[in-house]
Amino acid sequence: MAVIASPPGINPRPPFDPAVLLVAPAAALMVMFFVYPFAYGLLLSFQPAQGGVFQNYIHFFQTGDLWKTIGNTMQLALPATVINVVCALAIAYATRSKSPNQRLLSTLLVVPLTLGTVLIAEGMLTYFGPQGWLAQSLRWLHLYEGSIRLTHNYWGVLISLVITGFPFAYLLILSYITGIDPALPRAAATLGADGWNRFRHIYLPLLMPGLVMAFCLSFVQAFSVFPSAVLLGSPAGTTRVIAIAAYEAAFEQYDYSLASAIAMIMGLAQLVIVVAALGLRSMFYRGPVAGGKG
Amino acid sequence: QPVTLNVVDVAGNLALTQDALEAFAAKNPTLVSRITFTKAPAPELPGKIRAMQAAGRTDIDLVLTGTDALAAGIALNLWEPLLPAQAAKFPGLLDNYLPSARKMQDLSNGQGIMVTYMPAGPLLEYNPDKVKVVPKTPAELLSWCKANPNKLIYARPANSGPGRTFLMGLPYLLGDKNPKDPMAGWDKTWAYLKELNSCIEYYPTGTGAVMKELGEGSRDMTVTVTGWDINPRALGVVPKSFKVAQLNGFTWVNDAHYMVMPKGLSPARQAVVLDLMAFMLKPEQQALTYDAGYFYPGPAVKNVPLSAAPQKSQDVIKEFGRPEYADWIAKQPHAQPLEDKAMVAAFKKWDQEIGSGKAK
Amino acid sequence: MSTNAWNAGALRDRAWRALIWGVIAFFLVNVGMLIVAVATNSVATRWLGTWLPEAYTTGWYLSAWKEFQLGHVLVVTVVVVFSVVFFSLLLGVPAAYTLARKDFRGKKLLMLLFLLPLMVPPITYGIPLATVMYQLHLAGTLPGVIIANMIPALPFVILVMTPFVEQIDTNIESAARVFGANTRQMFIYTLVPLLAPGVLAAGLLVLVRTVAMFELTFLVAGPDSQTLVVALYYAVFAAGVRAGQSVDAMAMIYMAITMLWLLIALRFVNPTQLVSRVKEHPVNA
Amino acid sequence: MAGQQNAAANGARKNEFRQLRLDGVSRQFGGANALDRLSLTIERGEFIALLGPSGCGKSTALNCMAGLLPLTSGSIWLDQQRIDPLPPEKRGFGMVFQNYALFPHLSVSRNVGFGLKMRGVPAAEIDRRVAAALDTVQLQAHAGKLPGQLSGGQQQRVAIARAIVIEPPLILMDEPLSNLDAKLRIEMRSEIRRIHRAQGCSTVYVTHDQDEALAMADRVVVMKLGVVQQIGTPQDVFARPAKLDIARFMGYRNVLPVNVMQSDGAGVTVEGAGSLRLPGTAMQALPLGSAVAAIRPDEIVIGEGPNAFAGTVETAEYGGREWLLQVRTVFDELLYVRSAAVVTPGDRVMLSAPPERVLVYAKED
Amino acid sequence: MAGQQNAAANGARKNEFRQLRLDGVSRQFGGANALDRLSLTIERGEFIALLGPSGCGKSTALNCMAGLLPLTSGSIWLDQQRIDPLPPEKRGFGMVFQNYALFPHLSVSRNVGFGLKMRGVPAAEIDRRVAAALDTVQLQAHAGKLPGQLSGGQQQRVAIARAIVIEPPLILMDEPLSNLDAKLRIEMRSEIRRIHRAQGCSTVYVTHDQDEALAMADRVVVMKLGVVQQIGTPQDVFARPAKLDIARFMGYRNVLPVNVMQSDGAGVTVEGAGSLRLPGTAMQALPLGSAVAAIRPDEIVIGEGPNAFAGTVETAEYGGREWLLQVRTVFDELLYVRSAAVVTPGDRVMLSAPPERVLVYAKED
Ligand SMILES: Nc1ncnc2c1ncn2[C@@H]1O[C@H](COP(=O)(O)OP(=O)(O)OP(=O)(O)O)[C@@H](O)[C@H]1O
Ligand SMILES: Nc1ncnc2c1ncn2[C@@H]1O[C@H](COP(=O)(O)OP(=O)(O)OP(=O)(O)O)[C@@H](O)[C@H]1O
Ligand SMILES: [Mg+2]
Ligand SMILES: [Mg+2]
Repeated sequence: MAVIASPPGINPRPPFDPAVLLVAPAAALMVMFFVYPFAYGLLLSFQPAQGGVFQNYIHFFQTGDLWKTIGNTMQLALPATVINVVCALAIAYATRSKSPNQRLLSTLLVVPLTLGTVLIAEGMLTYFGPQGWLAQSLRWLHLYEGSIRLTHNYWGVLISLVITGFPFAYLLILSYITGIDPALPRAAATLGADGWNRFRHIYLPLLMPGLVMAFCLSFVQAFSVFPSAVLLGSPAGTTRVIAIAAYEAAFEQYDYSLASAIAMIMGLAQLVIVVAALGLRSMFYRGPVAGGKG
Repeated sequence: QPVTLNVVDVAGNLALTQDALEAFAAKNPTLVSRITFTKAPAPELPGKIRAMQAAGRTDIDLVLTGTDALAAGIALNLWEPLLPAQAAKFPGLLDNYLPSARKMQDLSNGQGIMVTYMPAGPLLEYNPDKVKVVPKTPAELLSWCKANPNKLIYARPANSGPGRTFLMGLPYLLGDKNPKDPMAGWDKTWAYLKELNSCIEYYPTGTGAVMKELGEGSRDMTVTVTGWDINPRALGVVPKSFKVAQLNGFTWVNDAHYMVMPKGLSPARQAVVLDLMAFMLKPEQQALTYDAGYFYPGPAVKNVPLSAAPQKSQDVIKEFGRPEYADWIAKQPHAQPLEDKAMVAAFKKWDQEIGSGKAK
Repeated sequence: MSTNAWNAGALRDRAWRALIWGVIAFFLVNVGMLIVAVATNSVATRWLGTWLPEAYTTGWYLSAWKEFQLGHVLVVTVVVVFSVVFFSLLLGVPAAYTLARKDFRGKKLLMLLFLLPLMVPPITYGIPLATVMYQLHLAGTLPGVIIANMIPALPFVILVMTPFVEQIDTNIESAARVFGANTRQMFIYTLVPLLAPGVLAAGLLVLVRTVAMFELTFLVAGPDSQTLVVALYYAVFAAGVRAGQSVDAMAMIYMAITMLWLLIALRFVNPTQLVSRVKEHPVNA
Repeated sequence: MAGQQNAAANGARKNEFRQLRLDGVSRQFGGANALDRLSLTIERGEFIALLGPSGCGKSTALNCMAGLLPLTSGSIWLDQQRIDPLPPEKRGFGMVFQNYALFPHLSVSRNVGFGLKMRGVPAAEIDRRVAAALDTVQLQAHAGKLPGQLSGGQQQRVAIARAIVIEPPLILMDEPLSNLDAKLRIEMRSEIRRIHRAQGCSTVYVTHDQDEALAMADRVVVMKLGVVQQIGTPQDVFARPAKLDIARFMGYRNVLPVNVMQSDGAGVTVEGAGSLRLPGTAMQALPLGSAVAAIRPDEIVIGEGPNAFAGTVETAEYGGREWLLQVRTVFDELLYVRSAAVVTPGDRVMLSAPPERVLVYAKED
Repeated sequence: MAGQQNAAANGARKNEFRQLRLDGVSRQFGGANALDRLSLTIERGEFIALLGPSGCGKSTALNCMAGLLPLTSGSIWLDQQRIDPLPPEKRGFGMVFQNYALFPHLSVSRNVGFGLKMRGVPAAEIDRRVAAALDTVQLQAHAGKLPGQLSGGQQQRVAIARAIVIEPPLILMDEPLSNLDAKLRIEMRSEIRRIHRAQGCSTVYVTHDQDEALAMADRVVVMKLGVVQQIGTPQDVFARPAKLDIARFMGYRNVLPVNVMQSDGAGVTVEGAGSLRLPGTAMQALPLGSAVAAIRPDEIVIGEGPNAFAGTVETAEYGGREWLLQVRTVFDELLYVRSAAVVTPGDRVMLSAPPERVLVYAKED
């Protein structure tokens, strides 16, 4: 360790904090294996099979069944994300406290995470099918005789997004919630805050950074929905999501250039929402959630 | 020095040919030390091969594919030309194919060798308890459908073999201008499909879902192909008692699987692969492709009777097969499926004009 | 009067609670039935619109096992998934720490670098990535598959972990440092235990996503490095006839392997954070 | 809306309570009794101090009163109403937490205004009252900061302001002045007393500072290991600790083994270290024989006098107003003594103690 | 491994340091100076107390020394080595945090053993030393608990044990006894002094308790608003505060406006409230005319004597050893006075103060 001799008053402290290096390995991996392929894809999107540099993009926005996919995807992804995050928040909040069954319950609620889109699709087709258990039970109970249409349409995809997305959001939000020092809601209670106000004024603001992150990740996941949109939706109609368009361009027409362009548009559409959400996040308190000593 | 061959199947063909491929390895230990089998969905494969070839390292030796990936590979220039360059390896190839199958070989543009063949459809499959009067023409089908709304079902053509066979077979049945040109020549077909649309509740995205609904009794009729008729009944998805019918004067829209070789292999490996391909066309190997009726009949070459197939295969086909098929295959004309570009265009048009109409 | 008001409050509370538990029960029952339906179908010989199948068989599992050489595939899957989870946590948690705690030039750009892989679909970069991997002789090998899967997994870990790191009291880090812990030790002895629930959550989610990651795995995998999802997708999307039961059997195997990990992980770490577990007063002694 | 009116109504009713009664309140943690059958009646307007060694259950007692800890057994009554099943927010008590428990995401003024907001007080009035409370704790200049940007003492004052601003009928304070400097502490003490008197509320005040307890409280509750040892006026507790333990805790640092020679009601004469005879006051019924005498360092007088005995100064520590001495005498233990005059180690001094300040207790086992 | 040896080696080297020098150390928070050009040299073995009102920058100073806060300007030197760019873990100091900063996930004993573990001390020795440290702070019984299960005072003692167990060359303590009861506090004080002496380390000790500073420190640093006001021995700072401010902070509660009538070196005679004349001691160069006199309540003597003046007791508060009186005299302000005898409001008393304890300062603006 060299003795640093410099006149007092001037700080030799390097403007560079070595802890920043902790991000280096991750960044290096991304630069090595993501940046080049991504740049390649980006360039490719500007090299259409025919036409000018922006031809792919022009094509996208001029073709009805392409640009409409953005709307279709948003119509699926936003409600699904909101449902997931809101339900996960409510349920995680209700199940946050220590109780004998809390662990069992949280495990049960997380389990659907492991199902996989295929199993969910198969399960929904079987269970919600015209002769599935649900229909049979309803008929047996004389509750409803008609046909249940929960698959091969918008609702099928939405349900499957909820089944996969809810546990995801739940697991995240539950862990975020339990990071909050329980002394704070207790303090709020002594100040007269009832359950709702404690949630509204203590938990919610402190959770906001985590919630926004959970929202972003849920949204990104829902936005790129593909297999269930095909298996459970009507990929020619309302659930023709943008990933299907990209898929068809890449793997049916083998127009990788157009596919890249669609994928770029897809990324951009998500970026708009995600950046907006992250911007919102920076408006909230982010920091330690402890309230004093001890 | 024996090599390890990497075989990729994107068509479900290994069910028919894996035994034969392994037999080759067993018979030629000096050429092949081991064969690895990989199964993959068709659409993604060309991308993978492209990535390999861009890096100059192809490590897939043989691809078993249907017409879709075959055409994609041709368009992307992925396959090694086989004919006429390697014609010497395949003496009398074309003459040896079944007459009805022969034209399917042309689809490969000399870059693939057809290995199995199915005349496919379109056929109607129905529940004999519910359908007493079986439609004989497209018009009767339409009126039956209208009389029994939501009882006819077929899958989105882009995701379903029977669906697309039906789509491609209709222009022949309806006498459209140009059955090979879905955009300009299919006026009657599109009009018919639109009409039919009114009595169909929705289009599942996969034949599996169709067969399930048919099997459990939610629907009474669907369109099918030979393999999808026999095999699901053998598997127990559809009751054995269900029947098939033909529409009068229909034209078979055929289907086939091909063996192709990606570019970029060393000459030594190429030689082995070519030997393997030739081996696969021998009658003993072809007889294995009867299997469980999954690609009925299966063999692409002449003189491979069912009796040459393994006993198990014979038993299944005896129980679930349709004696009438032989007759239909012999009597009805055969046609090739649409070319790849036209097919994609047809799917698109179907999606836009038929499928999206069902959006709720 | 006030008692009435109080009762009204209690009533509202109870109604809300009932609603929540109702939703939970509804969700669990339906998802449970859905799983049971698939499980039943996967062992059914024939199940045609009745309450229960005609007869049962394990044949679908056996044939799927044989057809896809699942023994080997499962080993590969486990190795790949474990490695991806491990390495993305190893690299991701420190990175998240830095992004949450430090301010430095280029941080915004870095954030974008970590956001993009989550948002652009692998279609864009999958093929060029595979090309690079083939050139580096990484494709077709396990390390190649692992690295490819880390492209979306690592940013995911970073984003999930950032709020967790922010929640932790900086004083605790300070204390660790004052008492002689260097950065590595501070991580091992204080941050990681305190972040355990976050690490667990991130790990589980990455696990699930990696098990499901089809495109990148497929593009860079060789014949010996395919994972389960490739087999599953083949079963679902490949041309040709396949019995629903067979697909269901595959889906069940897929679920079983993910769930096994989930249960193991939850067995050892509770998703609730320690702070709250200790400070939450035991309801009754 | 309904909730707010409700709270206000409740608050109004509770403001009129006459007494808070704890009845055998106990709390265990994993089998160990942190609080053992605490029974205590707090009259309206009373200022109660809880005093006791670290870990004796003071905070536990406060938490039980506030409704933050469920009781293991016992009950709490507000006049005729049993309140121990009520959640904290229904009790309407104010509390200063030992560890502050400030809301990290709210500015100082919003932390302080939180309770008022929950009570549905109009914004303008909140502002006014928050400003006044911040004034009281001398934090006007820091109103906009977040708790994380405050010094320890500033945080503690925010916690105080937050509790007093809601003018609760009962205010619970857990060592609210521990992190403040002497000057501020004295100022805050009188502020708290003033507010207590002005609002006519009851206060339960935990402190480890005897001066504070003595100066502020109407009654002092002395606890040890979760059990109440003595309840009395400050003078009582301070001058006449009921047990040797309490005496020790109250600063009777000199505890000497003696023999009771003669007992005459409260007045006893004891003999220590062989021959020394001291008159003292018996705090318990005492048989003749072994006992202990407890004397505070500051009650030992330096200088000649009746009953004086000699000693040698061993150490002398500067203590601001006076010197703290350790003096070797005939007793085995060194005696702690305070001296206003400068004394240096080695000096010989004569010591004596007034009989009423020599407290004699039965010997401990 | 390398890191540990390195740390050990460093530790060994630093153990031999002769002095720690702060040179114009400043720290700003968003423009406001929390610490302003602090220059201070701490000799090996010295016990320094930092004293000052809440929010004056004491904790900031400690954090700067520990390396937890980067300096805005200035430098810190350990003998010849400049250490302010060194990260905290390289400095090897011990610290008791004002807010404890215990590791919530580690049991008490593992909290205490943390520093030793980081230094690569063998497990058996860790156990031994941890047990000894827990003994010192009287927490043996709680060794297995998590910090969240401890009372406030217990947590604070864990923080103390954690800092002393590593036997650092410099130990920084931020109000380490604030949450302890009087008895324990006095015991801990002497433990800390003992350890300080036994290990020969230097200690910087922040406290708000003047008694503590006076009893423990070799030198006291008095701060205000981030600026050092006075550095001196406890006696100096206590008996002769350099400024009126410091005097106020030091408990000179009676600050009276006076006129300097006559000045004779340090001895001055002042006149207050019209006619009253008092001899006093000038703490600064004083012109004749307006000034202020500061007197501690306990240095006002009750009883007749030279310079005595009369007053009426307004309030009397019990303060344990004595009564705290507020007495109305000729001055406008009430005088704070202590009385050992029982006095009741309304009594007339005569007051006087020794001239050397009447400190006269220039008038504040
Ligand atoms: N959650 C808990 N689990 C186990 N023991 C606990 C828990 N909380 C408190 N205790 C124990 O209960 C006893 C009383 O704690 P309490 O906080 O009431 O003490 P206190 O009188 O406030 O002490 P202090 O003056 O140090 O704050 C302590 O010995 C403590 O260790
Ligand atoms: N992060 C911060 N941002 C802004 N101001 C701060 C921050 N930290 C401390 N301060 C301010 O700096 C000043 C000095 O704080 P410091 O903690 O050093 O005080 P202290 O002397 O330790 O006081 P106490 O005795 O109350 O603990 C305070 O006025 C405080 O409000
Ligand atoms: Mg306490
Ligand atoms: Mg401080």
